[in-house]
Amino acid sequence: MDFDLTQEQKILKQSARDFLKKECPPSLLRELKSDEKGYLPRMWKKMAGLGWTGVMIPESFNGIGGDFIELSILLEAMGEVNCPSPFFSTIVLGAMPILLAGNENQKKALLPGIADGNLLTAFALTEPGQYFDPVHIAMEAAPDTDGYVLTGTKLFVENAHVADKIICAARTGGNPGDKNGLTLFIVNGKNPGIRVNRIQTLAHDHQCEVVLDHVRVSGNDVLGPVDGAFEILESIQARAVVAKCAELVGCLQTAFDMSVTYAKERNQFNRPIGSFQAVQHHLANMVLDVDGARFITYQAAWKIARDLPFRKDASMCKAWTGTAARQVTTLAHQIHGAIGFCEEMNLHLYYRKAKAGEVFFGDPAYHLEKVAQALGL
Amino acid sequence: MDFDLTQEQKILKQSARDFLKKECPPSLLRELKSDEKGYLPRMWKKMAGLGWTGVMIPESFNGIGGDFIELSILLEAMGEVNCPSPFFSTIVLGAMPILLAGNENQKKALLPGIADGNLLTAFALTEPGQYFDPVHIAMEAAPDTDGYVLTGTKLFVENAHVADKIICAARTGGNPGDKNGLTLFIVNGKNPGIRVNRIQTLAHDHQCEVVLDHVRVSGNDVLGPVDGAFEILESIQARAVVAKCAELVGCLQTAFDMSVTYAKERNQFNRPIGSFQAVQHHLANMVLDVDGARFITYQAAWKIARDLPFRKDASMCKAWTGTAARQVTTLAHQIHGAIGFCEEMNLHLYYRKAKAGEVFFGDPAYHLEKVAQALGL
Amino acid sequence: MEFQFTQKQIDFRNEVLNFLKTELPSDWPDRMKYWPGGYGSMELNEDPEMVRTAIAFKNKLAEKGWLTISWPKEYGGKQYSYMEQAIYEDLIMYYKAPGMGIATGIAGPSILHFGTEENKKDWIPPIARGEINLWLGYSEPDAGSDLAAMRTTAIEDGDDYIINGQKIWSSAAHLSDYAWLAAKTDPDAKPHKGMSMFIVDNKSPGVTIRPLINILGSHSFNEVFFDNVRVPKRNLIGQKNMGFYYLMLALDFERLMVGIGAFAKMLEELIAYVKTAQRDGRPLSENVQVRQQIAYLATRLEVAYKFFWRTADMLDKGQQPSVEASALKLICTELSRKMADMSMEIMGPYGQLTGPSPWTPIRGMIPKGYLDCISATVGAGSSEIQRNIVAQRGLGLPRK
Amino acid sequence: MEFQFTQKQIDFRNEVLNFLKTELPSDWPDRMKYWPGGYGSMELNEDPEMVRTAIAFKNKLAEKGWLTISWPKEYGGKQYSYMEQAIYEDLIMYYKAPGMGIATGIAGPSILHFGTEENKKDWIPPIARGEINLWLGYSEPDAGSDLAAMRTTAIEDGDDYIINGQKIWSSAAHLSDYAWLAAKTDPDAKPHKGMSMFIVDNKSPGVTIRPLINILGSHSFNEVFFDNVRVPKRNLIGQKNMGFYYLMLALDFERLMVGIGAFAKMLEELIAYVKTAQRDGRPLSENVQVRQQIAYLATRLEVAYKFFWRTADMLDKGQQPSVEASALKLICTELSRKMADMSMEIMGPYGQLTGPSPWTPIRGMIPKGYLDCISATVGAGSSEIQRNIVAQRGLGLPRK
Repeated sequence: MDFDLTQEQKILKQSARDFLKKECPPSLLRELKSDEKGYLPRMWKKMAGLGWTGVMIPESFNGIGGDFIELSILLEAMGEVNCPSPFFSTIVLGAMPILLAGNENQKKALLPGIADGNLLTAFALTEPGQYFDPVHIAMEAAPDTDGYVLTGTKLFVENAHVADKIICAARTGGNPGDKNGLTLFIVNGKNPGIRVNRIQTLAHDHQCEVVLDHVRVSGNDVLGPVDGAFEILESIQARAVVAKCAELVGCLQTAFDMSVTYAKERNQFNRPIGSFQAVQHHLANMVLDVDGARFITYQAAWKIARDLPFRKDASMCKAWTGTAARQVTTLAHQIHGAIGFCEEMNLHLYYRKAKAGEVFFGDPAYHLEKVAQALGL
Repeated sequence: MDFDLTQEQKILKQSARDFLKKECPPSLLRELKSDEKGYLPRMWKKMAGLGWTGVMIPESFNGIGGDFIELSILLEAMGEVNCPSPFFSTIVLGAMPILLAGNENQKKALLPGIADGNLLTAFALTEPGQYFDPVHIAMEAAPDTDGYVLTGTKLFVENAHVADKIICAARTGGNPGDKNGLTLFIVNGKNPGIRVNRIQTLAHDHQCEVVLDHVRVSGNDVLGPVDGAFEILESIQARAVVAKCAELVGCLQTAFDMSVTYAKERNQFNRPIGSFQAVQHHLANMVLDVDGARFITYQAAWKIARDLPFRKDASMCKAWTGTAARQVTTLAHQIHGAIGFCEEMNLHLYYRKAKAGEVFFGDPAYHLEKVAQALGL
Repeated sequence: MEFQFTQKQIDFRNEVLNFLKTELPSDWPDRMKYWPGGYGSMELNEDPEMVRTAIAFKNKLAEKGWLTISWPKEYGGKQYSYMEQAIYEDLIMYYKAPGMGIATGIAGPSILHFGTEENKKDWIPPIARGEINLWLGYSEPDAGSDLAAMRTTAIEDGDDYIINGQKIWSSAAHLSDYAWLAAKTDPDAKPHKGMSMFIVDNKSPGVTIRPLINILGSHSFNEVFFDNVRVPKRNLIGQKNMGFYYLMLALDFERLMVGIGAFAKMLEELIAYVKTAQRDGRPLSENVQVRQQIAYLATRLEVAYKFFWRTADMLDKGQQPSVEASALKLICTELSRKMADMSMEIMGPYGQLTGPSPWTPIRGMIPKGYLDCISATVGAGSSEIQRNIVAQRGLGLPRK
Repeated sequence: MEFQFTQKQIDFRNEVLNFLKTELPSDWPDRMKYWPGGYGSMELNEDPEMVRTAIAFKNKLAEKGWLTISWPKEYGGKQYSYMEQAIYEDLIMYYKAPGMGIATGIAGPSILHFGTEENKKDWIPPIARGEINLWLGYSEPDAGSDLAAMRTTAIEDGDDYIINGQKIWSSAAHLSDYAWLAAKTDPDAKPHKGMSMFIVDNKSPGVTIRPLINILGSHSFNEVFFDNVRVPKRNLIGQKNMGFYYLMLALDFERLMVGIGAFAKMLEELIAYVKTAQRDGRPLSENVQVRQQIAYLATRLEVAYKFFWRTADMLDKGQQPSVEASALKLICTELSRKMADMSMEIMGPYGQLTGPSPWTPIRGMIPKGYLDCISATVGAGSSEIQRNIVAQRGLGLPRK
């Protein structure tokens, strides 16, 4: 057992922090909230130059290799500054599904572009009225000569407005509620049958409604087995959840650090507010939440990196970290008082991101239910 | 709106407190925990002499009349000192069901005895494996010439070991889960087919297992309509819950008062522990719980007294007060520290009673579900 | 012991109810973005049509005499009991109607209690007619929870006072005409012995109002700077150096301003929503956890109402509701947070949606509330301060 | 970054596991009434057969060298790493086995670090052989959270110290041979500069041990009175007046003593119970809220384990786990409360049953736990004290 990063991992973390400190002030999230793209292409290029976009991709596909811990370290650093970028939607929700389920042709066609930072992807799962469980997917993928025709609406598709490819889950068989009959498709983001509408969200995170109107997809663009995507979706979901928690760990650490600093500096009643027991106890409770989130997240990331069973860990990780995210950012605001309620302060950006992270791919209650199943209940 | 007791009610409360202060130290609960009867017949006689046993019973049946508010005032006073007595099982769970569902003969036969303090009753509802909802009752009441034969086991029957009459719910029709087919019986407590085993409980409250082995009950001892007891049971349950909350209000008030006193008197780090913000905030949170419990309980009692619809109020009252009971007594222990962990201190007796009250006739989750139903969900 | 209104109160309640239903556009409550307990979007509107509606409505309230419902009859008030004020406040907040303000709710009653005859002549008539609005000039950058740390000074100079300093979190200062200002008139005295209250015209030379945009994106707060602002001495309210005392006693007038009706309205909307919305093909209302959460909120609100009526009852009996009023504030603002948290949980991913869309639940109110509730537990005395008050002033626990 | 044991650690773990399975009666854990985190029934037994089993087992542990697992080899110890101690502690607590004590866990290591050569010669061999038991003489009636308020004095008199005073909450003092006693040797000095540590024979004239029956009905604590008790000077441990310093540093030896394995065991029992028990004719495990509660407890326990291993990791690296160790204590004792609360909720009315009966779930452990968990959050530094430590010592927040 060694809870510390290795020397190499420490260097990666520090270099990521140095880069982001220079390139990405936490306020960038706010500045880009109504931006057409929602990210800075110049910064994205630099990230690609540093090899970040290739972190999970083997060298044979232009990537730099790297494992899930390294991915988590990068995500944590981005979480620390609320970095707005297509990293999560492209690497975690694009490269990873392709690595998990793609055939050799698909990998060759897509991974190098992702690794080079030239190809952006999005992941289309949830449909209107649906919450977290993919079994309820209803979107029809009707068979057609040499392919399928997709029709329906997807929600909460981050960065669909800039995506070159959209990985889309649809139903080739069975009915909503069935595990069988789900299939993943790699859809061209610029297909004329696709209408992308950006939706305003609490976290300014460029989520979209994606309406597919008779979109033809070739049989070559089926990702993984026809009718058999459920298991892959679960696997993607579990990995994505751990990756999101890594981002949240960074987010929470910053909100916590800001609170400690503020508690020491702000005076009321002729003493720092951090000398009041109520504030001290808030901060002590936050320590449990933040440290606990870090430990349990990196344990899950480590298990993924080592190819060990990790589903229960992933759900525990999301249940704990999702709850911690809300508690920590709420207490951070309570400690900051009125000043934190100002738009120009950055704290609320963390509060927003924390909430988005809490519901991403399953809220704590959803993942506790998965933990219960894993415990044999 | 007037949240204060009337002059008459204040006098009742004060006289009840005066009596109990003299006759019933809070430690009596502990002293009687292994007592054969579990109460002091001498004190019971005096209570009857004061008219307490007749509080809900009309004057025509030797009672003193009185309404649900007066009942609640007496119960609150008893709760303040953890008074061990057959009051609840006889008045709330005996006289009240008879008043609600009994025919004139039954009232004449039983109420005067209760009012005079000569007749004790118990109420047998729950069966092994069952939680709170009476629809799951399974005990068979098989029809027989001029009556029924009851066979089965009841649990959590308080004071069955001293009861002259046991009001017992059983099934004359339908299956467990059905609302129809339930019937209430007035069973002679000394019937040779009945075996009463006392069970040890957290709150030292003399609950019993009651095993009925082919117990014959005459048709005259059916209480209320055959097959139609469900509605009466719900009505009894809702009233019993409010009565229990009144008792809990007294219990919580004492635990709270003890904590305030202790926080002012106990010194650590050269100052009263009540000067520490953590302790102050515990106590402030307890104020919400205790005052809230009192307000919502007396509102429900008032509605019962005025014959207004009160089911939702009763469930809200139990949900709030049940939760408050646990929180207040837990915080009281936290404030008292190690000293509260000693058997000879009385605080744990309140902690025990609070827990028993929390689960009595439905825990907070059960009653929140009832509130949801009442809200049309 | 009595848990219902008198016939007179029931009649009054019906009168207010009918008035609100008649005089407000039926969709008014839906167009107001006020989250119960929050301070971030309280009664603020940039839509000119809504502003016009609000002014017209307020004029009618003034005609009815309801703007000054608590005031003595001789000053144009109704001299209604606290219980009636509570009934009025409850309904006004349920309908999110314009009609509660610093001028009629705090400044007016304070002047009537503590003001000089001149003060009354100057300010009572225009306030009673709803002609002027005031903003509350208490908080300063270093005096938030700790009002005694106030630094703004008002120094006598001939017939004037000269005011220097800065106020912050000044709700609606930019939409008001005058400041209801606390300033130190004796800078050397202990804070509670050297403070006075003034009414200061926003248009006075030297007053600069700078917007503070809050995290909902609304301009509700301001920073207000006073740079050698001259205020005529007749604008001093009551006695010099008695301001801290007035300010503390004026808290009584605010005790019922907890927005209780808005909680009831929001809960109703939430219940209506879960009755119709679906989750994964099943009615949301079938979900066990959703049912528990709604019932939990309804129960807490029921108890909060009890604290509300209890406070009115005590005030009417001439009792000082110190624990009770802080407990009322505490239970309401914590409910503001709980309601936002649980609503967000119920909405799941849909709770993220802030803009208009077919998938946005309850007009985007829920994520707005999730932001606004931050202000509930820190504004007007944080939850921590309320707990201190309950413990120290209410239970007599020692300060050290 | 590494989340698994080394091969050596795995082998050691298996060795301990096999030992426990072989040397303890298989129903031992079921017969122990210890609730995780609680102090009310820790390793106490009135059943003479169990006492004999416990003594025999402890002797075997001593033979193995595991009683002194952390000690240097020269003193008969194993000199194992903190991680190995943690592995050992985890399993011992999972099996609720006898084997952790004040003598080997606190007094022994303290003497090895701070004791004189004479101290070592006198006490290390019998402690290492498991021959003598010590009780912890820290708390006094007026010195609970605040150890500096200690009043017991030890005054030099010829070759002796004369001890006067009273200790309280003395766990198992009646079952032990000696006190590990803190007393003031310089009553006029500031507390942390005038305190010393002693070993005092229970049989010394003037020592009176009075039982304190706890709310579980067990005699676990005592009050101990010292009335002119003579203690030879060689029983002073280390330097005079250095006791407070020793006492604080000795905390390091206790950091892993949080009973973590007992939580895992209890959770397993709870899971096994809900898998078989019925509620209203349906398996309890189908209940949505029960599922959430069990999963919540399992998740918190997983995180608590991370804090546990993390603390061992830091100690092995020579780092000072101040925040982390207090956080570990805090998360474990709060989990003790949560586990009791949620278990009681799951059991519903059956949680009331304390005595043996066919309807009593899990041997009546749950209501026992509901009582015992009271001691978890107040014993050995209350949750409030732990939060103070995390905030002040860990985060550097000011005391005033």
